[in-house]
Amino acid sequence: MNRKLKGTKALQSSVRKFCILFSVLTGLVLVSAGLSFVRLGGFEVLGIMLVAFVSVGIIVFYFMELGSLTQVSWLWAGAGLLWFGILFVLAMTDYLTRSWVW
Amino acid sequence: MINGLEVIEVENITRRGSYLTDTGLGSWLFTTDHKRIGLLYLFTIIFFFSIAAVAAAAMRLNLLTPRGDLVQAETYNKLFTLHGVLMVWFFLIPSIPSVLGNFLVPLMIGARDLAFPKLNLLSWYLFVIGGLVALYALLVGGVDTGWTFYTPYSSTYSNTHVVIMALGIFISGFSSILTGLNFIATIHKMRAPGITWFRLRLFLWSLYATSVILVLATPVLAILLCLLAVERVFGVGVFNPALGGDPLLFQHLFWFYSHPAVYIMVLPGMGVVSELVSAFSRKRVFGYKFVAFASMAIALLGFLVWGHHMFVAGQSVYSAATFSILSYLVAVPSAIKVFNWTTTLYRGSIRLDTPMLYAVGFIGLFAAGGMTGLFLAALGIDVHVHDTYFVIAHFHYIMVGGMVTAFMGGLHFWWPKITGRLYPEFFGKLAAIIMFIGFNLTFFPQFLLGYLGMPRRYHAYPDQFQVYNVLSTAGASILGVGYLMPLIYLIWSVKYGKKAGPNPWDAKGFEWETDSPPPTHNFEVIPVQIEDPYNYPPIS
Amino acid sequence: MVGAYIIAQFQFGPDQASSLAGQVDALFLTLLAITGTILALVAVTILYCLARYRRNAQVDRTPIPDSSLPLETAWTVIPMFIFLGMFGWGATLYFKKNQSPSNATEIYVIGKQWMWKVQHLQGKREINELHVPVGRTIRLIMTSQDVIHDFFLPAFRVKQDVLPGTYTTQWFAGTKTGSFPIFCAQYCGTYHANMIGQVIVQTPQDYEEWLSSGTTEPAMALSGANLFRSLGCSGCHAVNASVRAPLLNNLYGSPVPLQNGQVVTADERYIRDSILQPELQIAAGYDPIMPSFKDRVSEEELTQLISYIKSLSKSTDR
Amino acid sequence: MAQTQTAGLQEQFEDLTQQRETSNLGMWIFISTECLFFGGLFLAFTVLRHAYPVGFATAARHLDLLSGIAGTVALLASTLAMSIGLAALRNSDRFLSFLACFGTLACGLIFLGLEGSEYFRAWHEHLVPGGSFQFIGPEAGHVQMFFLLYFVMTGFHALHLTIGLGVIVCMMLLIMINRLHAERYGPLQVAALYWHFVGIIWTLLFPTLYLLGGR
Repeated sequence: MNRKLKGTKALQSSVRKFCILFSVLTGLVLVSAGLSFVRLGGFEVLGIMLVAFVSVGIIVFYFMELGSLTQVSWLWAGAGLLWFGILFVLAMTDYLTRSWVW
Repeated sequence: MINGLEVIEVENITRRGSYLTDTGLGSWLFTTDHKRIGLLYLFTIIFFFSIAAVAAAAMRLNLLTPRGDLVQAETYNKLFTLHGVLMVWFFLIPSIPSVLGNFLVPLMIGARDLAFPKLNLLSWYLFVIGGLVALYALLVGGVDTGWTFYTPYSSTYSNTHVVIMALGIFISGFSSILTGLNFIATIHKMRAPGITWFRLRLFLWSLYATSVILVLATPVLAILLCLLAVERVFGVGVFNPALGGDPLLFQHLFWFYSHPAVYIMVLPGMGVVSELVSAFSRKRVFGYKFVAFASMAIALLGFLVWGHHMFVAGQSVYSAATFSILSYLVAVPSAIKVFNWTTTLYRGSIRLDTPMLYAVGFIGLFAAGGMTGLFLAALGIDVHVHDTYFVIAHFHYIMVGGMVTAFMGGLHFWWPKITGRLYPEFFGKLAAIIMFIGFNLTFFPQFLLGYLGMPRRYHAYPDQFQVYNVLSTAGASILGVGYLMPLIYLIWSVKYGKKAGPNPWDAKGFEWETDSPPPTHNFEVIPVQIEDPYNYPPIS
Repeated sequence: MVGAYIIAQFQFGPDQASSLAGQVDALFLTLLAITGTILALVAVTILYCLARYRRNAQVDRTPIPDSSLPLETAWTVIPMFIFLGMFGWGATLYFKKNQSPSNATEIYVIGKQWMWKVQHLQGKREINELHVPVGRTIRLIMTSQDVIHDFFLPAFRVKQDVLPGTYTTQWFAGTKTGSFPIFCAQYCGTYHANMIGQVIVQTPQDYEEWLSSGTTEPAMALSGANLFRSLGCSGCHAVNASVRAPLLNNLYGSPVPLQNGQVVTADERYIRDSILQPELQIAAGYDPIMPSFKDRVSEEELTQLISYIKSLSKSTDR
Repeated sequence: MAQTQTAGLQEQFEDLTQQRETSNLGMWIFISTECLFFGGLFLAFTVLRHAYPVGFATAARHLDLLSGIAGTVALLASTLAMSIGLAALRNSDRFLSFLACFGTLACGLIFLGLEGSEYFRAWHEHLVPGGSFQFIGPEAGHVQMFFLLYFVMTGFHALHLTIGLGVIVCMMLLIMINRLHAERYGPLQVAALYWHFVGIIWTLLFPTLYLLGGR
């Protein structure tokens, strides 16, 4: 009985945590939508993507529980990101330097 | 005395039964036993290899004469596409990982099966379905784009069945991904007690590295093929300049997959060779950690070099220089491996059995292939030899001279474990030597052809190139004999070969401690690794 | 006799017919020497070990260490430096290949399934042949009408993919007269193998003679000027035109400020894009009113227009 | 075979913890695969957006921002419900877990509904690439390219979501017949990982498609 009560308490606190995070994420969506209405000479694009990455970070760390996971899962979560970066950076290197003249 | 032991052993096997005991068709088609799935893969890839080899033979015969008298240009183009697609996706990529890997990974780490046995069966089915779809594309008329599917030719101009072929590759891609995923999870989570990362067999290191590539590169190919199909079917797309698209985007995405894919096609071979060199010299592989880390380094660096396929494609000069220097970096770990294998032989106790012959052949041919890779990574030279027979010769040295040789070596090494029977040693050695000679005669002249300037994918060619083409075709016929021989004597050995016993090579490793063929759940008791996996007793 | 004939069949390298060819071959032979030596060393070591340390031989087998950091470092670092050298040398040649000298004679090349169409500035056209004078630097401005091709000149050690929808360029300077093959090196469809031709390198006199022989067409710039009028371009891009559009005098090679703040150099690619997709790069201070001429001009006509616009620029060396 | 069999333990594993950790890792590996799958699409989008910024911005303004925001919030809510479902199951509250899974399902369906109405509107306005595409303006070709990528990207996302919905229905059934409980929550954990990943993709897709060009 006692164990069950403890379980309920733990559950209540996680539900509360998730609800708070949900409101934060919803707020971030509105912030990025708001950013799309301003003109900051390209920096709004940066801001929008930054907000998106923060949201992704929150989902990964708290909802997907990466914070409490084994090292191996970290490794593979990181691998996905790293390789995504490789694809992006090396391919864009080509596009961004194609018109350079030496 | 020894005979008596053998009899007891045999009786034990008969009593306990092996994974091969149950012979019903259903028991094979619905098996989740990794060893049976490995064999299913073996049969399947031999089937695809045969078709692709026939295509290669037809091409080589056609190139005997400068005008290409055997087949028409259209047919020739379909032949090399078929050869490329089947060899790459339906033979080389699944060869060592899916056949030997499936069979050996749980045995080597002392597990009863892979982490996800049902997924493993599913990936075989996906592979077969993908292969059948690709063959369907062949039956309804074939595809003539080359295995590289460059746009806008493939997306707009070709009149052949590109979408069906792409679908076949797409489906089999998921088979690759699931296999890779399975191996990674297994190696991480299912190691027997005592197997630390530095007591892991080098074959497993190389398979882990391979799986990294399978998992992280293949999805890009999948999405690329989807976009290609959309462009082709709906006439709107992102690759054809006439539609506002960018053909170089296709090449970037394609080679992001396909360059690492060539490491899928050679890393497992390196793993097999590490095992063979160690077992037949009765020594630990020299520089174990360096060989292991070299595998991982290749898996990572292999992703950073794809642009060296595009030096003359119109990409930025700076990008080309970056990719060139990174390409040289990826050559370093390969060189490390070659030097370490060579040093392993020093002061060993070497037996030149069939698998070892293949291993030695691998080191030589792979080194030659790797060295010519250095020419291709040099920007100034690549401009001249790009898209010529030099490239063809280079990657066949790696793919055929390397991977196929290693596959044959591995197959011969573990054949007694797989079937419980020994093959005739004399024919084994003979076939290995014939293959080595045939291979070099086929592909060495192609280096010269390439430097002379003969472009690849030519159905006919100017007269001056004929002499090397004749040599190459002659070599191919010898190579063909080399491939047919094992097919015959290995099948023969299943019924008539000598009983092998658990450890015919007197080699180290968990797989040699269980019966040949192994029982369904591999081990009666999960073994414990108490020492280095290659701890051969010192030789007096 | 027969022996000599057979040996004559074997060629160990293509003709060296350009200023770049010797340099590429030098690098190739150097790499061959280095890699050949390494390969031979590995092979000899392996064979020596196989022979000496065979299973039943009575030899010294005192165990050596399992690993040796100095050794591993040596064969990691030394190849790395050799490789860096190879990279540097190769990259130098590549940069040279991709930077055409400024005094080059320009020739336009259009690839299509399955032929090469060439037009000289003087107006002369040819198919699957390319006449050039010996010693002069030639800059090829190339595009494709359909799929990707590749203009490959083995005797000159250069090749470059020819892409639809844009221009790629390459240059060479022939060092001896004669005819040398052109191959298409990028698979382009059924008759890919038939897309071959000849570069005919002539003495300057022969070349001039050839240029003026046969049917003569107006110079490319002149054809372009006619097109410029007949397409109505001159209605806007003229000094006293009713519509305000950029003047094209001295445009080629000069920096163009764009509406979005970027500055681009007006090269062939820019002019091409401005004709076909004028909305993409609007010159600063002008309205985006120019219609697209996509589907209204062929690739040949485009090259003529570009040639005309370039002729309006004094900086172009004609 | 004399070993005591734990319910739901597969023969290749030693215990349920190993089994759960392994399938968890398997899902993470799968997610990294998916990263690269969508990564290819994001790269294609970035390259083409870089080439045609004006056309892409014009096209993006034809998407309904409010509907996009509503969909995003619905998907975030489903993520929330999924996490509550998992936490509830771990703490032996099967009823709440079932309810939360149902909530996930409902929010997922709402998202699909909103996306469907976006698709319908695009079709109505002749913005679906192909024969029926109509757009007046100099950037028509690039607008079409944007919508092609829009449909491919959101289409693949919707496909993943639909598969996820199927998985959640299975999970609900398993919870109902007591095959999932506080000792054996591994499958739901894996399903939750997948679901969150689908949410992540949308978290990136929404700004990329709807917001980047400015409104």
